[in-house]
Amino acid sequence: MAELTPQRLVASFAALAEKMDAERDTLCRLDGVIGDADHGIAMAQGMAAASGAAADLPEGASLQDVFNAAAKAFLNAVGASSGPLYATAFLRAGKAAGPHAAMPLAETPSLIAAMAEGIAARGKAEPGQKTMLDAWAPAAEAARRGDDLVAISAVAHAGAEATAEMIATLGRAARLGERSRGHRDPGAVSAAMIIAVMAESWSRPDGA
Amino acid sequence: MAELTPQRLVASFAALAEKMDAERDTLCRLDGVIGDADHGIAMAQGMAAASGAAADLPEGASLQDVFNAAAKAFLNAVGASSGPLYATAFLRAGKAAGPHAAMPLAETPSLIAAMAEGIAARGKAEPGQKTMLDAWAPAAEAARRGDDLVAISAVAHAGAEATAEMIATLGRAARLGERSRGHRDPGAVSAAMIIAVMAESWSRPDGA
Amino acid sequence: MTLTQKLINDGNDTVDEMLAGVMAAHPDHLWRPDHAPRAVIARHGPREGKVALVIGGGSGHEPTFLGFVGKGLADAAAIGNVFASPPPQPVMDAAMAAHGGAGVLFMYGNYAGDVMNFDMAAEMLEMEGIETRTVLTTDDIASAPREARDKRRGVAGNVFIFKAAGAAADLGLPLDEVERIARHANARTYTMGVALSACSLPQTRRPNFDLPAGEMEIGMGIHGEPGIRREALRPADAVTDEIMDAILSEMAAAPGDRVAVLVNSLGSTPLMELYILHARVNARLKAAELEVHRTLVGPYCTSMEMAGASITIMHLDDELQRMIDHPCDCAMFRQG
Amino acid sequence: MTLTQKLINDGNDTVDEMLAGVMAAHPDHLWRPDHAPRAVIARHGPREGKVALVIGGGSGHEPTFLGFVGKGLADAAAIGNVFASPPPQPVMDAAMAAHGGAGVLFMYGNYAGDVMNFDMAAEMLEMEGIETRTVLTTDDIASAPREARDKRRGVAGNVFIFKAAGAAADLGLPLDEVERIARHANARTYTMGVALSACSLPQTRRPNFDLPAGEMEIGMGIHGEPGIRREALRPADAVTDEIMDAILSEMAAAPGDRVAVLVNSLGSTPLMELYILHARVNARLKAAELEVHRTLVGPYCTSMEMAGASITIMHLDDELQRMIDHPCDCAMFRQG
Ligand SMILES: Nc1ncnc2c1ncn2[C@@H]1O[C@H](COP(=O)(O)OP(=O)(O)O)[C@@H](O)[C@H]1O
Ligand SMILES: Nc1ncnc2c1ncn2[C@@H]1O[C@H](COP(=O)(O)OP(=O)(O)O)[C@@H](O)[C@H]1O
Ligand SMILES: [Mg+2]
Ligand SMILES: [Mg+2]
Ligand SMILES: [Mg+2]
Ligand SMILES: [Mg+2]
Repeated sequence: MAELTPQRLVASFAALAEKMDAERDTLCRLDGVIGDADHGIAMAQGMAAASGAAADLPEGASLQDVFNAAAKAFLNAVGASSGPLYATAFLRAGKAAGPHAAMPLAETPSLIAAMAEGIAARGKAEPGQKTMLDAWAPAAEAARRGDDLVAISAVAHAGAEATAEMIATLGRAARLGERSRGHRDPGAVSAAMIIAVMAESWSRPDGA
Repeated sequence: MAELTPQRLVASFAALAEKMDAERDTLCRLDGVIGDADHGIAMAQGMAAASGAAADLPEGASLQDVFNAAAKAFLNAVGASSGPLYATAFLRAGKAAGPHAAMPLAETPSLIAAMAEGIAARGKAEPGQKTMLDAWAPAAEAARRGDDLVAISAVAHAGAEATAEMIATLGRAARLGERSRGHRDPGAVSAAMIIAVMAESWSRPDGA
Repeated sequence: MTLTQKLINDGNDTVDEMLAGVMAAHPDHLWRPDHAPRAVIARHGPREGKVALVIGGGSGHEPTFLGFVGKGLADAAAIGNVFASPPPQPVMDAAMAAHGGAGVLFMYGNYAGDVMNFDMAAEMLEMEGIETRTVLTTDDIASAPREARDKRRGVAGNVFIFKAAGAAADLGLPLDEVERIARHANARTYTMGVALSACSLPQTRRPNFDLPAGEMEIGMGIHGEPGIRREALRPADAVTDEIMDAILSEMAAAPGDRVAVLVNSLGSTPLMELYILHARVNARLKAAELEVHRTLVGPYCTSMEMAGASITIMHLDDELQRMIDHPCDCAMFRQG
Repeated sequence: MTLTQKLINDGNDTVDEMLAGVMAAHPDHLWRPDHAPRAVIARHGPREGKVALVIGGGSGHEPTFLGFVGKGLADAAAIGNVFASPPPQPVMDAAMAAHGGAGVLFMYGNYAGDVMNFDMAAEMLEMEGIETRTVLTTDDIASAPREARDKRRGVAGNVFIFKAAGAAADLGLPLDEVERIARHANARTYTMGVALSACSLPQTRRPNFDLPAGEMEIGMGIHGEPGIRREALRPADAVTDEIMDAILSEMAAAPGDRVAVLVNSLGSTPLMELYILHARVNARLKAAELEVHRTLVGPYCTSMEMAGASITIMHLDDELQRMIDHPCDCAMFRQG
């Protein structure tokens, strides 16, 4: 049976770091329209730090160790809004994965749900407020419904796209009111990207 | 015999103010290349003040009174390099014209010579240093030779054009060295314009 | 697209290199714990029995925040990346280095990121037995309606609000009192700004937003967050009048009341323009029969090289006047 | 062509409106004689028997010149139009209001226009029986070779040079001595700058010169006068090194010598970048085994909204150190 191992999770973080680096300027531009133009920088820096810390763990680290190291490194590298949100997300995923050396791939949707819970707990946002939760919450719901990673990722993507129609009531964009409409939330867009990378990384049975 | 009267001199200053206002941006651009981009502003402001002060003089003012009032007003409105130079020029022209109510037009070239002397005395420049003196000095020489106003104006224009080939050794542009070559000196260009306006204004026998 | 002209090295190193320069320039005012390079501590501020005032936030607003660390003002600041809240760690480091057993007051602008990070730090400090309070600044009247004051952003009014709290702490008042005065100061401080050009992050050197020449944005935030309206650039007096109308109407002061004034550059707007604005601000205050007790003009809370300015009015009472008059000695702000 | 974004009213009124704002903001520091709106006098500076230090020049460099009028520094300043020397009249007005029977020292940057106007004023003052001396500042080492020091421009080093002379006058030294110290201070002060973008005059709102994005001009003057070389924009450390190489080579200090440092913004370059430059300046001074006695970082001598910075090093000796340490209290610069 295909499994998520700590090595494989480390590779997932490397893929996340690569993706965020590639999308840095796109995310900054999105944030520039309704926020302060730095979301791409925060995500690229945070994931690079997370990936580095995960890779630096000694032999024998558990899945939870990997998530915890990533959480701490992301938070300390970034701060901002993304820092506490993703740090909490990773800590919750680590708790869900537990101090184990493997987890069946089929169970990995529970990690997505755990991350979403962490983000909701830390940010106290409600769906519909035009934040990253609008990608994470539907993804978590799909996960709890038993959807597979591909379907979860599609739902997250749709959630991010839907933020374009929302009026922000939380975060920097909240002061924009009507003017926030018509633009996707950068945090939701990066969230969909993250979920897509995880889905891709945890779908291949061979773990390559 | 056609004469330069105080009224006519007041009209000359009005024409000078109009010309400098029209050429303000051209002169600023020239000064921008090798100086601080304000020569057009100084000349427009200075001539406007000179013209206003000349026009405000009471009935019965002499030619010298007009020049003196123009000198003081130009200086106080402008400062800069142009202020002392043109103030001294006007004071010298006033001395040359004397406390009289008229001067034969045929003698007005002596006013140009007097102004050039004032500029040379105040600025202590030598011809060839790429300053307004490179228009004023040849004009004064032509005046002393007995050339008419049209010829004097042509010589001033040629002098201003020739500054393009000079390396500045005085004024703001002096620090440029070789890099000042290829650009006309703004003060020389405005000087040629001033001499042209005076020549035109003092050439028409009807004084219109 | 052309990159913004900046005198920097690697765009990712700007904050650390800046801090190195600040520490080299102001060794008599500031120090950093060895293990905490993003916590800046006042050399002569913290002391036993005194409430510690700890401020902080993203970089790029200098002299806010680190310039206001010093005797009589803030005891320490936690320094974030450009336009990014500091993580909890430097906030904790700053608090630990500054606290003198009488509790810690956190003060910073009301931004989601800052709230999350400072709150995490506060929770951890609580576990260490250190009592903390938090007062968010919300002086930007353009960022939410009057009824939703607690949703507003904190901007240049920080200077006066921090100053009042710093004075209270320096006078030895207990945590409850320092917190009360901080809230009181925030409630009576009103700011509104206008942006004339964009800033850009050192990492990208691309304009944070698009503001065509000939236009301005009224109410823009200090991170380039959109304001309330974009329109053709108007003369300084007209812009000042719009801002002063909004402030005076909300402030509702009585003739004879005293105020403190800050005319602040958002970055590249020079002193010449600030004083032109100030001439009008002063005329408007006179016309409203208000007494100007103190005036600051200059770059106090910036957005890197953004062009624009903000006007802050603090509505004084006897207590706030005493706090505003209290001396302070910081690397970038001194009084008395 | 697009016009520069400025918060002004009529472009011809900027200097008078700025002065109105300055006077409104700083009534405890500054006053103007009723008949002389372009002469700014220190409220607590001039006094009987003291040499009067009178500075001045064009506007657009704020806080230079008017910001340095105050007790312990300049007694008065004559204010010109933007980038234009004041005419003789305000220079005379400033001198008459400031002089205390011990003579007047004029100090200003070495520019043809200023020399002509101040000299005219000096001649007229002589006729009134007031003795004057003149010391031109020539600290811009990029503006002429070492052998032609007296042809160089005066730029940001003014701050230190004026400060030294102001201290000498405040200490009650006679005119000869104040003049000597002023010359000595000027001879030991070295500045070089770099411009990254143009400023523009308020009357035209058009860039004073053309500097394409991606390029910089080393040695540019504070009125946008061309410098010594235009080239691709380089990292902050490389730019600093070029400037420090030039200064250190000309200064020829011995290990252990003391210096004062000013890292100055030409306008829109923010504190973040200045401190990044300063980190390198400080490292270079350390490497040369020089002792930094005093450091200033900020906008001290600007060209409106020009982007760029300059570095000034004053090579101290015991006398200059005493003068630089002397307290001063100006509207825009305070020490001690
Ligand atoms: N309370 C919150 N809950 C969930 N997401 C939030 C919250 N506040 C902000 N966000 C998300 O954070 C994103 C911005 O992140 P980032 O740009 O990195 O931080 P900052 O706003 O501090 O600059 C927003 O697009 C939004 O999706
Ligand atoms: N010593 C001098 N003698 C004659 N002309 C001079 C002298 N110094 C400067 N000029 C002239 O002044 C012009 C610049 O005038 P302006 O721009 O009004 O003053 P500023 O140089 O003070 O900005 C130069 O182009 C030059 O022709
Ligand atoms: Mg952001
Ligand atoms: Mg000029
Ligand atoms: Mg941010
Ligand atoms: Mg000039």
